[in-house]
Order: sequence, then structure tokens, then C-alpha cells
Amino acid sequence: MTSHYRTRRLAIAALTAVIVVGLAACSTTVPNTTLEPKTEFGRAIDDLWDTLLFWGTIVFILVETFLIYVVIRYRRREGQPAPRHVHGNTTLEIAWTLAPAVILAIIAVPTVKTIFVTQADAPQGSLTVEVIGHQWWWEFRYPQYGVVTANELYLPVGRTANFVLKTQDVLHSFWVPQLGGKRDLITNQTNYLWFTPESTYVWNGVCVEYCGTSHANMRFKTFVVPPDQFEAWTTHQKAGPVFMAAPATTAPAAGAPATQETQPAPQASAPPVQPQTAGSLPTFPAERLPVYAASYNPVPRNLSIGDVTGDPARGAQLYRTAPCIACHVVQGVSAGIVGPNLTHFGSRTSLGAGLFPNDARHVALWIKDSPAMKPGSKMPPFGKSPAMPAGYDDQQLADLAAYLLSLK
Amino acid sequence: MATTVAAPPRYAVPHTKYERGLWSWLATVDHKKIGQLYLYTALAFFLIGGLEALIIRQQLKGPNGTLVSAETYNQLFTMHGTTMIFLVIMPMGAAFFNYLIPLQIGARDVAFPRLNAFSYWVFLLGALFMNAGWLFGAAPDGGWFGYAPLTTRQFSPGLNIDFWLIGLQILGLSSLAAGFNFVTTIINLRAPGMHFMRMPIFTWMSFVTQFLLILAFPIITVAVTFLMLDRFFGTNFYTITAGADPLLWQHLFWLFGHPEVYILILPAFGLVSEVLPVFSRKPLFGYPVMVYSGILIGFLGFGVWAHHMFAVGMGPIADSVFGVTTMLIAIPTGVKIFNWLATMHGGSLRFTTPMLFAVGLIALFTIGGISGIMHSSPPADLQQTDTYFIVAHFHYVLFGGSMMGIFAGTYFFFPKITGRLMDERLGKIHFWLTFVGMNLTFFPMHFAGLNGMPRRIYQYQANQGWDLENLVSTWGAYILTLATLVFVWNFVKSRRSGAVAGRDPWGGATVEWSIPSPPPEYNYAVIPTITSRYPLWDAKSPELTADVPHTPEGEKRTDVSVGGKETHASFKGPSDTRMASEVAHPSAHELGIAMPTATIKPLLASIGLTVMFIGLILKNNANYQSLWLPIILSGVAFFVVSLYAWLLSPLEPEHH
Amino acid sequence: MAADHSHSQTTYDAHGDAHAAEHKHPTWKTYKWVALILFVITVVEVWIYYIPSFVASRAFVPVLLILSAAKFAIVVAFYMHLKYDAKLFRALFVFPLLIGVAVIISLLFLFGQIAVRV
Amino acid sequence: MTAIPHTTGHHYTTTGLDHRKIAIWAFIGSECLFFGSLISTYLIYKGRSVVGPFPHEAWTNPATGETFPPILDIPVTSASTFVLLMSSLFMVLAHASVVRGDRKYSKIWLAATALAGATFLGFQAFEFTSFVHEGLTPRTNLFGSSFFILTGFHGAHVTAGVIWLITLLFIDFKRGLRPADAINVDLCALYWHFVDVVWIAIFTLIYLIQ
Ligand code: HEA
Ligand code: HEA
Ligand code: CUA
Ligand SMILES: [Cu+2]
Repeated sequence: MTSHYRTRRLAIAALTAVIVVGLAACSTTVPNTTLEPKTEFGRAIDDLWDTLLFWGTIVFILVETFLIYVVIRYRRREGQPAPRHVHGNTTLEIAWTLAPAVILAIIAVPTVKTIFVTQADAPQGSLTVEVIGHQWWWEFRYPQYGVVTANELYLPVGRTANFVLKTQDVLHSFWVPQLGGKRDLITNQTNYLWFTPESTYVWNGVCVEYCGTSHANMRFKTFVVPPDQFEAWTTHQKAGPVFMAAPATTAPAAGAPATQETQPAPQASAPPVQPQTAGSLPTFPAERLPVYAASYNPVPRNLSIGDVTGDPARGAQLYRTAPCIACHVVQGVSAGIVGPNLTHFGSRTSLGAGLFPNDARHVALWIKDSPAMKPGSKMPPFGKSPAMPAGYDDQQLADLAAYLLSLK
Repeated sequence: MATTVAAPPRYAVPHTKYERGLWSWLATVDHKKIGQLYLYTALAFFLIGGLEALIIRQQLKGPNGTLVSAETYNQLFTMHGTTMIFLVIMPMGAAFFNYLIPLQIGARDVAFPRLNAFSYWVFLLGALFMNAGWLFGAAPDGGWFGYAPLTTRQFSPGLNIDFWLIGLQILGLSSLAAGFNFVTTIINLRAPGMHFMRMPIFTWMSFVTQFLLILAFPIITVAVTFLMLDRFFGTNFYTITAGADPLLWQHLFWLFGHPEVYILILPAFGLVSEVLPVFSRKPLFGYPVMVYSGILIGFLGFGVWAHHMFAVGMGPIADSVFGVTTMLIAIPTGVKIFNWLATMHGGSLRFTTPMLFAVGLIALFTIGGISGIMHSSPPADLQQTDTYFIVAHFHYVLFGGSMMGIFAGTYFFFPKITGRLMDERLGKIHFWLTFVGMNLTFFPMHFAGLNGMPRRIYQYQANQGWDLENLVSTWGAYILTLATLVFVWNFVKSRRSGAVAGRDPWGGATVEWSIPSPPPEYNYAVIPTITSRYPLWDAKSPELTADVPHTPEGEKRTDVSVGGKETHASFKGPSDTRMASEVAHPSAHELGIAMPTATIKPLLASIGLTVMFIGLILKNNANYQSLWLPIILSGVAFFVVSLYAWLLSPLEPEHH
Repeated sequence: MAADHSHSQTTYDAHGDAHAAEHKHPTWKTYKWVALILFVITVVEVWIYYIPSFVASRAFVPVLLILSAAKFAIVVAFYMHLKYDAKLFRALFVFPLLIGVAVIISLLFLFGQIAVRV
Repeated sequence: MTAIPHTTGHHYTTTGLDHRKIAIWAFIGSECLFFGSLISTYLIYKGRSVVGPFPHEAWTNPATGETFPPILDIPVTSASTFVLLMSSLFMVLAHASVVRGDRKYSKIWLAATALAGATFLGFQAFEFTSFVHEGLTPRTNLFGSSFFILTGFHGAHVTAGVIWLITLLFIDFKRGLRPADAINVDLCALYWHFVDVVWIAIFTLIYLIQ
């Protein structure tokens, strides 16, 4: 019945809980933390956060300690004098009306400053990246380079990236926690967001506006690379698919409808590009990705495929007539614009907007039954099944996968 | 004009078939019965909403949870949020409005008893409609604020959103009707001498809440109507191909949505302000300021809605304005917190269960408020919005604020409602489990959010730095489940066999404690004349109110009837061992008090209304191509007929 | 909403006005004058609508707003006898009206604002 | 007269005002926000329609090449506005007659009010049908949606008012409206005038301002 002991014990318990979880928060096991910003934008916010946290903590400590004091000090005891009966005290009340006002003023001033700083126009000569949200994947366009890619964002370190945010369908929100605040992708509206990555690394990005069934599976990766690697990467991405280099001449501008800004790859340059970038594709090879940036979601138990090895060449033939071409761009081969651009599919580390490793087995399974791999996926299943006797058999699936993965 | 029964006229005997059994509930127009209906319904939905939360937590206990599918999960969090807000806390508020306001202002019923019944039945049917989606495996899945265009037919072709929209529409009608009713009641049925500044603080906060209701709900009604027309009749309000602006929905929704959150908290504040003085044996510190701060909170509440939209790109000016107006709300709210502390300071605190929950609210709501201020700074919010940091904030204000206040109120007024006390031991267990479980569940969410965990995700990958926080949260939820079961057990048990309370088990200060528990149908045999804010303390222990300005010159101190000895300060258990209901009370009829006649018509009207909406939802179902319109029309007809029957029949038995 | 004392005030005022309403209540004459004024204002509104030069001028919108506000106020004051009735009703109507107008204005600002962002 | 409550005659009320009159003013206050939202929506979407027809400008469909005149028809609407204004006059006269206990005129003015309201609805029906013929439906564009729903809701309010008036008229014929019933007419009048002032706002904001 001595609830003030309880209260004290509780306060201690709560405190330890805070410390435990707090430590967890500060340790290096928080790859998506918002508290170790890697851009000027992120730091502006972080400074503000420190102010907020400081004053918040002050208020918290004042209120709670006074509460605990009162609770302990004024518990009803035997033979305790009858309470004094103040019904109010104007000076006091004015005091604790003004005190918060002052604190809020201290918070408000830097807040407004930061608002105008972070929402100013992006500096000249910054890299423009168009971010287009789709249910449930990301399209990234580099108009200045005529590059179109999906779900993996490349940024040069030290150069301001100015994001132009649009959406194909519903609302989404673009967020790389370590690089700064988020901004929504609003239908019939263009939003802007810019920051300057300060160190080369790979960060996770997510969609943070609920956008339907697979909102949780709308992820992407951000590779911040040295400028030269970035240049190399863009040249490479601009070039036709490596595997299809020769045939690409047949349909030079095929990719155009998908990507207005894309100048079709100058064929001459296509072969030379390749050796130069061959071993050193400016990607983090999947196996060398930090664990948090690797994609290794489990495959649904009921979904499997026999272990057949696919043949890229057969896959290539198959692809030309496959339904895939209705939705996907492979520069010089197919021009569908509904799904992600596959021109350099093989150079990506992950599959399905950051869900699975981009390897033969997963790609084959994905083609077999995408909705099973990713709830609500707009890509229909193509594998042979009771429902779809005409669907591809495991061999064909493997061939297609082999071909797509060969598109470095 | 103090009393109303000068030369009582004689009245016809009320229809007895309405007096007991099921009928007495279906046909009741007694604010006390309706209040209880609200209470039980809300408790039931709290269990359901909690169960949904429990499944959510189980799914998120570890990485890549597979308990439920993505589709189910989206339905779960949508219904959890919608249920907790519209089917738990709002009806809990309504329960206390109904039961307490007439008692506290010394009235015999609300201004429009039949409209009051109508409000409840509409609410109940709307709630069932909203949840009917589960039966068709198509529960709403658009989130509790259903952003367009995701909720348009193009992106949500199923029935899910239809259930949500129409359910919301029906619930809105209920809230509006209740709002008009209580505004009128509080303005017009205060007992003689109860000036506004003598009104019990709970009634004051409810008064403010009613204005928030009648001013905020028309806006959501419009927003929802647009979406309904879009989905059922092909208009373009949110059709993106027609150039619609999705922000229209967001602005209209939050224009309602923010006042809504104060609709959720102000009644809780009111309840706590009733509990603290009684168990501190001190008058409420700074009553007038408490009143003004409540009004100010309600008023400011209309000027901050866009703080839910800092990420949509409103531009620096709008962001700054809404950021600052939002911060301002900390001032009146702070005043409340500090005045509560000052009320306890120097008092003689008795830690009964209601008191524990009241103190719990102060401790926990402050945390939620502070995180609220952290959101209110737009750039900072860009890192917080749509993460678990927000989820932490609103559970601290909603659970740590509203629910704590409601629990305090439930334990405090349970004896008045049932005539029996709730078990103190179980009550304390309930409190400590809740307090610990609540913090274990929601405090780690702050860290999960700051570590970049988005909300509304049914799965997350391991090694994102979120595993520990989520594990702790889920264990917290287990403890909360335990706590809730203890509460339910206590509630059921005490209703049957709790200690008999008598009129005034706590030594209360306001008039509702002067009448038997449970009160007779007419509440007050003689309408009391109110001479101060604490009429009972004036009568029983004047020393407590010596310092309170009251009884202006000219008005003599008439003492209100107070229930005998058991109302003495120190709590030694009730001495009156008989239930009020066992004591023979003169019936309203004998006293010649005119009470409204029980009638089923409000229920019928609400059924007509619902049938109408059922017809609408059938519109897009192939099997009902030819039927939906007739159903709607018959619903309308039924509604209109019942309405006329209701309006043209007198409220009370005719004189003769 | 002021102190204890002034509250008793308002309560009783409401009362007083209620009675007063019977005496001070406007007559047929007032009603007909009001009707005439409303009619005239409406005629003016429509008339200026047909003066292209005026429509083009900057004054057009403000003038229309003022005229209709005047009509609005007259009907509310006389036909809804808010001018004569209990102060309470004035509060119940004017407060929401102000919030409503504020909402309209701020929404228009917000949506205009978004349009000019770059 | 507001001091003579009707059904609650023998009940004490704090302010001496009738419950129902307080309630209807609260309702009217609430309606301000309702129509406020509808009007905001119309104004927000003004000029944002991607296809015509438009309220004040002619429009040529680039695809089909057919041209649409400006939709709004000021002369007709001015007429209906005038009718609604007059109905407000009739309403106050009806109320005054009931207060005076003048059975004959109470009936006449109530009928006149209801008739004027019905006429207004007639105008609106005509307006809507002609708009549809000119190619504007609620599904056509943002203007169509926001216009029809705003004015439609106002029309619905007028309809409810007319029904209310007819009910009163019916009672008047059946048992006659006594001065004690003035409150009932008063409530209806308040509602009716409010619907009228809403139209005053709509007429200016939607029809006249281009
Ligand atoms: C009971 C309901 C309730 C209450 C009372 C509040 C109170 C407050 N809320 Fe909260 N809020 C919600 C329910 C509530 N909120 C919900 C449900 C959401 C999420 C909706 C969704 O997205 O699903 C939300 C979201 C939300 C957001 C949007 C976040 C986002 O989505 O990005 C913001 C942003 O400003 C905010 C701010 C505030 C503020 C400033 C207060 C203030 O009123 C708090 C004031 C109180 C205090 C500050 C503490 C006491 C004061 C003192 C001790 C004085 C000294 C203090 C200082 C000087 C700081 N809330
Ligand atoms: C008053 C409001 C309220 C309350 C009380 C709660 C209570 C709880 N909420 Fe809350 N929650 C919201 C309002 C509330 N919530 C809102 C508005 C959202 C946002 C929704 C959205 O994003 O759209 C949300 C979202 C939300 C989420 C985020 C989901 C997501 O974004 O993905 C989570 C996750 O943990 C959560 C957890 C909990 C838990 C564990 C409780 C616990 O406190 C629950 C404790 C109660 C119980 C555990 C009940 C005990 C159950 C039984 C005794 C069994 C019942 C038996 C039968 C029915 C037969 N809630
Ligand atoms: Cu896209 Cu969430
Ligand atoms: Cu808010």
C-alpha cells in the first residue's frame, strides 16, 4: 500500500529501461538513424533536434521530478495537519504561462530560420534527379545524363543532388534517413528536395507514405560514390545493354519513348565503354554490401523452382517475344514503360525494390510468381501452374533470368 | 424559480412495458441508461481494438513476421486506429457526457432526450457497419485518415473503403446530433445559481468539446461526401486524371482531424480535474484559468491542422505559420499540467485507483506533449513524420492521456453509476500493469522512429536496428493485455458484488454526490440551488472551501441535501449498507415530476438511416443492380416516417 | 466569458432580451424596407456584372464582396432578428461564422501558395 | 416570445430561452462550416479543370473541335435569387402573423414562402438540366463536380425547408397555429433565412465573380 516506494522503484525501472534502449539507439547497430546526418540538410535538422531534445528534457525533468516530489511529500498520513487551502495564485500562474512561452520562442526562432534555409532553391550546377514513385517501386531519372534506372540511386559525393519528386499513381514519400528529411510525392504536383552527400557509402531508403498493399516493400538503396565512378556509372548506364550491344543498332531509339531525355547510346562508343568499365562496375558488389543494405527477405515457402541453369542466349531469344516487353524497357529491345527499366538489370544488387538478392534463383522465382514474392505486385505471374498451363516452365524461367542478369 | 414542482400537476402513469427488460434499453430516453449503453459499447470495442493492436504487435515482434499477410495487416492498423478513436475514446466521452452532465448541472435529463437516444443508436449502427467489413474479408485498409487518391475507386476498387467511408459518415451524424444536444443542455439546464463560473470543470471541458464537435464534423462530412460521390457516382473531387488535388482531402481531413484530437483529450482533462481535488482534499487550483485554458486549447485547435502535412511541400511561409501556432498550444496545456500539480501540492493525497490514474495522466501526457512539440518544428518533423516516433507521440497522448483519464473517470464514477465500488486491490494492480506496460510498449517506439523505422509496415528486415525496440514493445503489449483483463474482471465482478457505495463514497464536492447511487430516474427530487463551485464541501466541510470565492452577497447559502454520515472526509468504507435501488424511492409519478416517455421511435429512425446507407454500399454489387435504389428509398421513407412519428408525439405524458 | 460576476450578468441579459424581444420586435414596415434594400443591392450587383470595364477593374471583386456581405448582415440582423434577440444567439452564430470565413481564406491562401512554389 | 417555451412549459430553463431555439442556432453555426468547406472546394478548384466547359469562358474541345458557351446563366439565376430573397420576406410576415394570432395571413404567407421556395427549386432544376444539355455534368470536370455538389446541397436544404413549411401549413389548417406555436414557426424561419443567406454568398462567389 506504500505507493511512493512503488513510484520510486518505478522511476528507477523506467530510467534503466531508457538507458538500455538508449544505448541500443546510440550503438553502431542503427544503420538508418536520423541522428548521424551525412548531409548539410541532415545536420541543419539535427541541430534543431538537439535544441528540441534539450528543452524537452528540461521540461520533462522539471515536471516529472516535481510530480514525484509532490506525490511522495503530500501523501495522506495519520495526524497530518489539514491541507492549506489555496484556490489559486495569480503571480504563479502568470509565471508558468510565460516560462513555456519563452522556451517556445527559443525553439521557434531557429525553426523558422531552418525552414527557409532548407527550402531555398538548390544551388547552381547541382545534379538533377527525377524521382518517380510507382506502386511499389522507384524510378530514378538523370535528365542531365539521359540515364533512367530503378530502385538503386547513385549520387556523386560532394555534389548537391536536387530531387524532383513526382508520382505515377498514389502518394509516396521519399526518404533516406541518414541523408536528411523526407518529402512526399504528390499526385499532380512536383515537389523538390536537395542535399549534398558528404561521404561515400550505401544507405537504405524507404517509402514513408502509406501507398497500399506493399508500402512496406517499397525500398531503395542509395550509393554515394566518388565523382569519377559516378561519371563512369552514368556513361555505362547510358550505353545500350552490354549483352545486346550489337543487335541494339537495329532499334536505336527504342528506349526513347520511355525516356525522353535519353539520347540513344552512340553505338560506336558502346564496345569501348565495356572493357573500361568491365571489372570495375561502380556498384558495391552484392556480396560486399554492408549487411543492413543487403536484401535477403525469405522466399514464400510454397514457392520453389527446380535447380536448372539458365542459358542467356536462349533467354534473349525468349525475351524478345515474352510478355515482359509490354512493360519493361531494355534499350534497343523492348520499350514498355509500365515496369522498371531493365537495360542494366544485371548491374543491380537487389530485386523487387530492395526485397531479394538479385540472383538467378530469385529472378526466376520472381518471373514465375511475382505477386507471391511481393504482395500486390502489379506484375502478373508467368510461371507454369494449374492456373496457367501455358506459363513458362522452370527451364524457360531460368533462361530468362540468366539473360536479364547478363544485362550488366 | 429555484424549484420546479410548485403545485405538481398529475400525470398519466408511464407505459409499464418500457420499464424493465430489453425494452427498457431499446426504448430508453433516460440519459443515465444511454450513458451506460455508450460505456459498455465503448468497452467492448476497446477489447476489439486492443485485440487488433495485439495482433499488430505479434506480427512486428521480430523481423519478417508472418503471422498475418500484408493485406490483413493494413486492415488491422486501419481498423485499430479507427476503432480506438471513433469507437472507443469518443463514445467513452459520450458515456460521461450523458451520465454526468445532467447530474453535475442539477438537471433531470438532457435537453432533447429522444435525440440523445437517436445519437446512441446511430453510433452503434455506424460502429457495426464500420466493422462489418471483417465479415466480408474486406475491412477498411486505407489508414485511419484514408488519404486520397489511394482511397479512390481507381486504386481501392474493393468494398474496404466503402465500409470505412459510410461508417464514418454515420458516426459523424451521431456526433453532430449529440453535440447540439449537449450545447443546449449545458446552456439551458443548469440548476438555479449555477453560473458558468460555478460549473463543474468536467462539464466545462465537455462544453468546449461540444463546440469542437459541431464545428469540426461538418468539415469531415463534406470531405467524406466528396469521396463517396467519387466512388459511387463518378464525380471528380479526387480523380487525378481530372486534375484533382490530393491535398484537398488532406486539408479537409486534418481541419477536422486536429480539433478531433482535442475532442479526445479535453473530456479526459475534465475527469482528471474532478478526481484530483477530491483526493487532495483541496479545491482545484486556479479554476478560472483551467476554464480559459480549455477554451483556448479548443480555439487554437482550429489553427494548426497543417502540422500533419509538413512533408507535402506547402512552402516555407505556411510551414512557419503552422509550426508556430502549433507550439502555442503548449502554453494553455502547460497551464493545466502546472495547475494540477499545484492542486496536489500542499494537499493531503489519497492514492485510490482513480487518483493513481489521474497522476498517471499527468506523468504520461506530458511526455506525449513534449514529443508533440518536437513534431511541431517542421524541419525536425521531416525526420519524424510517418515514423514510429509519431506512433510513440500519439500513443502517449491517447493512451497516456485520454485512456488514463477515462480509467480515472471510470473508477471514480463507477459507484455513482452502479451503486457499488470497484475493487481497489484489483484496481491498483490494473494501474501498475498499465503504467509499466504502457511505457514498455510505447517508449521504445521513440527510438525505433529515430532509427528510421517507418510506420504502417507489416514487415521489416533484420539488422535495421529495430529488432530490440520492437521486441520490447511487444512484451509491453502483453503486459497491457494482462492489465486489460484485470480491468475487465474487476468491472464485471464489482458490478455484481462490489462494496456498496452509498451516495458519496469519495467525499465529493459537486452536487451529483448528493443523490443516491444509482440515482433515481428523475435524479433530483428537488432541483438544487447552487451557491458555489463546491456545494457539498460548503455543506459538509466548509473549511475546505473557506478560501474559494462563492455565494455573492445577496444570495443566501441554502444547503443541498447531502447523503448522511457516510460522506465524511476519511474513507472508512460505506456505512449505508443498502443499495440505493433497494431503498424505496418515491417514483417520479408519485412526486408529480414529468419525465419523458420511453419510446422506440429514435431507434427506428436510426435503422431507417442505416438501411439507406446499406442500399448505397450495394450499388456497385452486380447482384443488386435493380435493388440498391429501392433499398435506399425505403430506408429514406422509413426514416422520414419514424422521424415524423417521433416529432409529432409529445415528449412527456399529457396532463389530465 | 469573464469572471463569476459578469457571468451571472450574461445569463440574466439573455433572459432580459428574451422578454425585450417582444417589445422591440421589428414591424411590417422594417421588413418591407429591408426587402427593398436587399432587392436594390441585388440589382446593383447584377448591373455592375454587365459593365465590362468595371468587371475588368480592380474594384470589381471587393465591391461585390462588400455588397453581398451587406445583404448577408441585413438578413441575419433583421429577418433572423439577431439584432433584437438574446446575445447568446449572436455568440452561437458569429463565432462559427468567423471560423468558417477564416477556414475559407486560409485554404485559398494555402492552395494559391502551393501553385507558386518552385 | 422566445421566453414562452412550448413542450417544456413547466420546466425551468437557465436562460429562459427555448431549448430548440438554442439548438437551431448551434445547428446554423455548424452549417457555416459545412457550406464553408463546400464553397472553399469550389473556389480551390476554380480554373483547375483540365477540360471544359467552364463557368465564365467559352471552350473549344481540342479533340472534337466542338465549342461550348460559358455555362453560367446570370439572368436566370438573378431571377431565382430574387425569388428566394422575397421568400424571406414572406417568411417573416408569416411569423409575424402567427405571433399576432392572425390565422388567415399566417396561412397565406406560409403558403407564399413555400411556393417561392418551390419556384427557386424549379429554377434550379431548369438550370441543372440546361447545363447537362450544354455538356456539363458532375462527372465532366472539377468545375462540374464542385458546382453541382455545392448548389445541389443548397437545393437539398431548400427542399427540406419547403417540406418543413408545408408541415407547418398542414398543422395550421388542421388545428391552427396559436401564438404559443410561434416558436415552431420561428425555428423554421431561422433555418429558412439561413438557407437564404447561404445563397447570397453563393450567388456572389460562384456566379458573379469571374
Ligand atoms: C489526444 C490526442 C492528441 C493530443 C492531445 C495531441 C497534442 C499535440 N500534438 Fe499530436 N497527434 C495526435 C494526437 C494528439 N496530439 C495523433 C493521433 C497524431 C497522429 C495522427 C496520425 O498521423 O495518425 C498526432 C500527430 C501530431 C503531429 C503530426 C506529426 C506528423 O505526422 O508528422 C504533430 C505535429 O506538430 C503533433 C503535435 C502535437 C502538439 C504540439 C500537441 C500539443 O497539444 C501538446 C501540448 C502539451 C505539452 C507540450 C505538454 C505539457 C506542457 C508543459 C509541461 C508546458 C511546458 C512545455 C513546453 C514549453 C514544451 N501531433
Ligand atoms: C486511443 C487510441 C489508441 C489506443 C488506446 C491504442 C492502443 C494501442 N496501440 Fe495504437 N494506434 C492508434 C490509436 C490507439 N492505439 C492510432 C490512431 C493508430 C494509427 C493507425 C493508422 O496508422 O492508421 C495506431 C497505430 C498503432 C500502431 C502502428 C501500426 C503501424 O503503423 O503499422 C501500433 C504498433 O504497435 C499500435 C499499438 C498499440 C498497442 C499495443 C496498444 C495497446 O495499448 C492496446 C492495449 C489493449 C489491449 C491489449 C486489449 C486487450 C485485449 C484483450 C483483453 C483481448 C480481447 C478479447 C476479446 C475481444 C474477446 N497502434
Ligand atoms: Cu510508396 Cu509507401
Ligand atoms: Cu494535430
